[in-house]
Amino acid sequence: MNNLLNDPAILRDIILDHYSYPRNKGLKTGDKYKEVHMASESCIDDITVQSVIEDGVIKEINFDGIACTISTASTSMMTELLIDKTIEEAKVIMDNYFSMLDGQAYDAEILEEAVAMKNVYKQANRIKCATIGWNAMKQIVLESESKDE
Amino acid sequence: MNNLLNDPAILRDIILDHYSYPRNKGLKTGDKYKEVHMASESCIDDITVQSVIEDGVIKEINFDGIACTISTASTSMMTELLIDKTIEEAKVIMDNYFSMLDGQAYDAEILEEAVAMKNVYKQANRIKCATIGWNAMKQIVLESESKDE
Amino acid sequence: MFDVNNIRKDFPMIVNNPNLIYFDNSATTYKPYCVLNAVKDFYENKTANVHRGDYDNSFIVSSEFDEARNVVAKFLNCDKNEVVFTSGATHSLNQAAQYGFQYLEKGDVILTTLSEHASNILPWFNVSKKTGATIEYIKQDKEGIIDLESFKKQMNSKVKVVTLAHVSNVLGHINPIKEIAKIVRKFDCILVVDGAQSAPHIKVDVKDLDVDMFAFSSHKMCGPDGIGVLYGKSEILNKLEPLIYGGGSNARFTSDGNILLREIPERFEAGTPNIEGVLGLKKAVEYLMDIGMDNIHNHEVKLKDYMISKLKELDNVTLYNPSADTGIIAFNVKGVFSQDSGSYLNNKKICVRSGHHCAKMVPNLINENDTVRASMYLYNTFEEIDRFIEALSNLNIESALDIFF
Amino acid sequence: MFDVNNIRKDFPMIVNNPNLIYFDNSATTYKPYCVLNAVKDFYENKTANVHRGDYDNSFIVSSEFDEARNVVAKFLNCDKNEVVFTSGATHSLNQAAQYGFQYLEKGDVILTTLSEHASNILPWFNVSKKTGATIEYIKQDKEGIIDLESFKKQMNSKVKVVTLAHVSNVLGHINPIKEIAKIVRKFDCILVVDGAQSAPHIKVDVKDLDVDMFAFSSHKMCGPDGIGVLYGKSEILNKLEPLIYGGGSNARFTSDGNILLREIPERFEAGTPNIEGVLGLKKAVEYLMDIGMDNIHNHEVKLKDYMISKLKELDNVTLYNPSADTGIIAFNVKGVFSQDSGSYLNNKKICVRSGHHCAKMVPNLINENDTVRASMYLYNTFEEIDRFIEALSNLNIESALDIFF
Ligand SMILES: Cc1ncc(COP(=O)(O)O)c(C=O)c1O
Ligand SMILES: Cc1ncc(COP(=O)(O)O)c(C=O)c1O
Repeated sequence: MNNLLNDPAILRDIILDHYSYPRNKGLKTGDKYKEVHMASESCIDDITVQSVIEDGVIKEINFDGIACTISTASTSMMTELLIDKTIEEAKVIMDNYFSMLDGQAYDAEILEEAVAMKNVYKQANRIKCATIGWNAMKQIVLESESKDE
Repeated sequence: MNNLLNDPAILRDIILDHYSYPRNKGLKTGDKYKEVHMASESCIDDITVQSVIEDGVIKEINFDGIACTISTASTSMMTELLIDKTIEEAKVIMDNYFSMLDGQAYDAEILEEAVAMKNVYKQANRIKCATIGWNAMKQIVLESESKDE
Repeated sequence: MFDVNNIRKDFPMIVNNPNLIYFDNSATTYKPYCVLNAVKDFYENKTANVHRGDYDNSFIVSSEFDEARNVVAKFLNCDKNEVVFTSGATHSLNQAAQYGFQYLEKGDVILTTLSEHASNILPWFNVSKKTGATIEYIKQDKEGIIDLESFKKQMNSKVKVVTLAHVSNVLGHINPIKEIAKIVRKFDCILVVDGAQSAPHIKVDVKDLDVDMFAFSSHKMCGPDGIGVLYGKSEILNKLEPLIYGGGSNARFTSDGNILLREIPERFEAGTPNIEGVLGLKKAVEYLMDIGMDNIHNHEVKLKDYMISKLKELDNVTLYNPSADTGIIAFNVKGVFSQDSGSYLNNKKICVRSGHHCAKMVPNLINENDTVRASMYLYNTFEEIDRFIEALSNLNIESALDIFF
Repeated sequence: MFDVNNIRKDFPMIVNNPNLIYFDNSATTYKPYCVLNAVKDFYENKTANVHRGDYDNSFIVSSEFDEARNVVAKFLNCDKNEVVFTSGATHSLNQAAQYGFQYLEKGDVILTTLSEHASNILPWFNVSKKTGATIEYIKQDKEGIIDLESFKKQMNSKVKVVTLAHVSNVLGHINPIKEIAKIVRKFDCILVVDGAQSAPHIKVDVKDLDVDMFAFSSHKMCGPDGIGVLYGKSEILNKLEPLIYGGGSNARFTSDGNILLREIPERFEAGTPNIEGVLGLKKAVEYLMDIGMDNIHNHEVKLKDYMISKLKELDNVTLYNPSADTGIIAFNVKGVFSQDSGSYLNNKKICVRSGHHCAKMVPNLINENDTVRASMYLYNTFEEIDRFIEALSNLNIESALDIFF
């Protein structure tokens, strides 16, 4: 594992960077987009994620909404990590991410910058924030699969 | 005070007698009757009392309904005691009766047989039974007065 | 092993009043220490509101609240999102009747029984009044037992709602809900069951029974007051309108009057819930499940059989439901008004209920306006029944007056 | 003499967690020992149902239940029969809105505010949807303050209901209810007041205010969960239909669908009430009245003035209601999302709430989607405010992330 990703100062900077300059923010219009809206009462976050999946590959992910640092940053990281991955690859990454947020073992390598979220599981009330965007994307992936069958 | 009315066995007989052979039971029809229906959730009793009051004198009282020993007997006693009394006399009797049921001082003489109810105040949950018919009559008397004004 | 002496040690009311015989368990039940402790813990260590996790106590309480829903779902064998917390069976049943306001119209029929509790009949009277649907009654014998054959004949395409108690609170029979459901399923009709007297006493599996909605109260099953449950199949809940609107039940609303409701079951739970009630109910359900619903029912059946056999030996007693399936016994002492019997027993430190027990149409069945009801629960004993029978054997119109002298 | 140190000793949550700062009192409040003891006493010494006196405990509990109504009537300065026990403010407000279903029609207007809590706006949205009456909003400035002159202009004969919070749970102003009532009285219109945030904190005299209905919750005023009150003028209650039907609210019913309801207030209290809740609320009200509502309000105003003056000194804080009348303060830390502020404060053992606080139209006023809310009560101290300010002064987007490292 990249040693830099063990340094709290760097991890904090990564979160701040994604929060201040979220990647793939802003929704687009078009029939090709599959969209999931996540709003939970137990946090204020209200996030919409949209994606284009073609031939088993995630071509595009965008998101928008009102959210805290952790939701915004984690969703932004998710978009960067999963774009251009195959569904199979994406599912492995998602599994590892959810394991990390669950306080379980995970492969730090493949989560790349998203390991910045590794301590969130200790703040039980914020786990939802760190997973809201990921859950939206998971739903889109699962729906795309069930349609393919 | 009549000594007989201090003897528990006699008082018990009086109650049983009024319960088994209630006086003035059965309602009559006619415009001249003023009627009050008493039904309370806190006992099962459901009693209707009707009366004719003319020139300040209680000419007639009847009652009917489904009720326990205490309600039936006390109402029956009430009818016997108050018929042919003036409103002023009736009010004095009623005041004394309610005092007795309240555990307060009362004039046993004028309550006659109704002193059989003297211990009911010790069974707090049965005070309602011993006063339901009396309260109905009190209401009729009060209404007759307010109309006279 | 079911050991009533151990069970009695779990209840502060019994520990503090070992000689008081409590036979009014259909009205409400005693609560064990574990339930009191759950409530106490909420007051002393984690008072907070739910649905938000802004700080630790709020998060902890929200998680336990959630967990309570899981526990109730397990108790009923249903999905977590099919468990709606309400303020009690009455509230649950009114929420269920909301279905009638939405989907019933003139010409439709609501089929119910004459032995229903007010809480499961008045909401439907109201539906009838406002929609024009009519109420009809399932045939019952004079003990309140339902005749399935004639029920089958009463069913037709006009019947849109069948609603009845799982166990009547006066007559104590277990109605054949599963068989009724099978008949109902042949029609476009829903089955609503008032479980106020069953959930505390017998194993209830809503999937196996195949009911559409099922209601009960915590306070009748060792839990706190002011909390109850409405189970609803998710298909039904998804098309049911909330009875109460407010905070916590909506995801969004805008000044032009648009409301986006939350998913089921939260959309039915507007306002701050009875959190201590939910945490207490969770403990109560765990307590009952630990002992085992079948063990509880077995114990009650033994008590009931014993009580009935003893009552039958008394010449001065009229028994209205000798074939009762549960620990609910309705009787009168000949010549003694029910309330006088109640007072007499009270003076012998025996708590029973007299009257119509909120089931004011039962007189149509048993031909008696009011009764004395003795209703038992897991902590009652054979010795208590002996004392009760002894007291009754001496009760007559004269001794009923003893308390006044 | 009001002595906050003595008061703190009355609350188990404070005794057990003296360093935990609880500033979420608008959501729910701590409960004093005396309330817990009332509940405990019910569990341990007199568990029984109410409304019947068949045996001693039932009679005792019924009498105390009755007495609780007297205590609440004294608290509000109204008649005993004008006090309806409900499961909470949300239930009370839905019961109040029943008036709308009965008496409003297309063309009528319901006048309310943009700062209402969901529980006082969604029931009226529902009335509007079903009756065709329209909702209009009373003019407020950006702090939520009502302009009486423009309110006067908005009133006309079409307005049939004016409904608003006595104190907003986000913006903390005391609305001029008495003045509003005077204006409303000139029309054939009722005034419904959501007292969830006023009854716990200031003296409320419903006669003096001249409101038609007034709602509040026990849990926000040191009492148990799952219990609340709807005050209604007897003339109004007498023509209001119950929201919930069932046992205890009717005197008679017959199989042909006839119901004879009990008198007010019992007709609104179908089902077994939250008895332990009522007994606990009684104690809570007595506790607050003993201390004195004016003393409580004075203490909170001093705390609020102090907190506002300190917040104004912080460059990194935006304050939304500097002119608040009560201990409810809405703010944000610049550049920090409200929920991040909440978590940061939680890690400093300070409980606040972030979000829209169930008042989802407030953004229309303050132009901010969500806020941090600190809300105080009689047991909060100046030292707690100092610790709160100290924590806030170090809060920024970077330190907000400390909790994750
Ligand atoms: C102003 C206001 N109204 C109504 C309510 C609803 O109260 P409850 O949730 O206790 O029913 C609240 C509290 O959440 C409130 O702050
Ligand atoms: C059969 C039945 N249904 C409904 C109810 C109403 O329950 P609750 O009063 O707890 O709302 C009761 C109890 O009174 C009951 O016995």
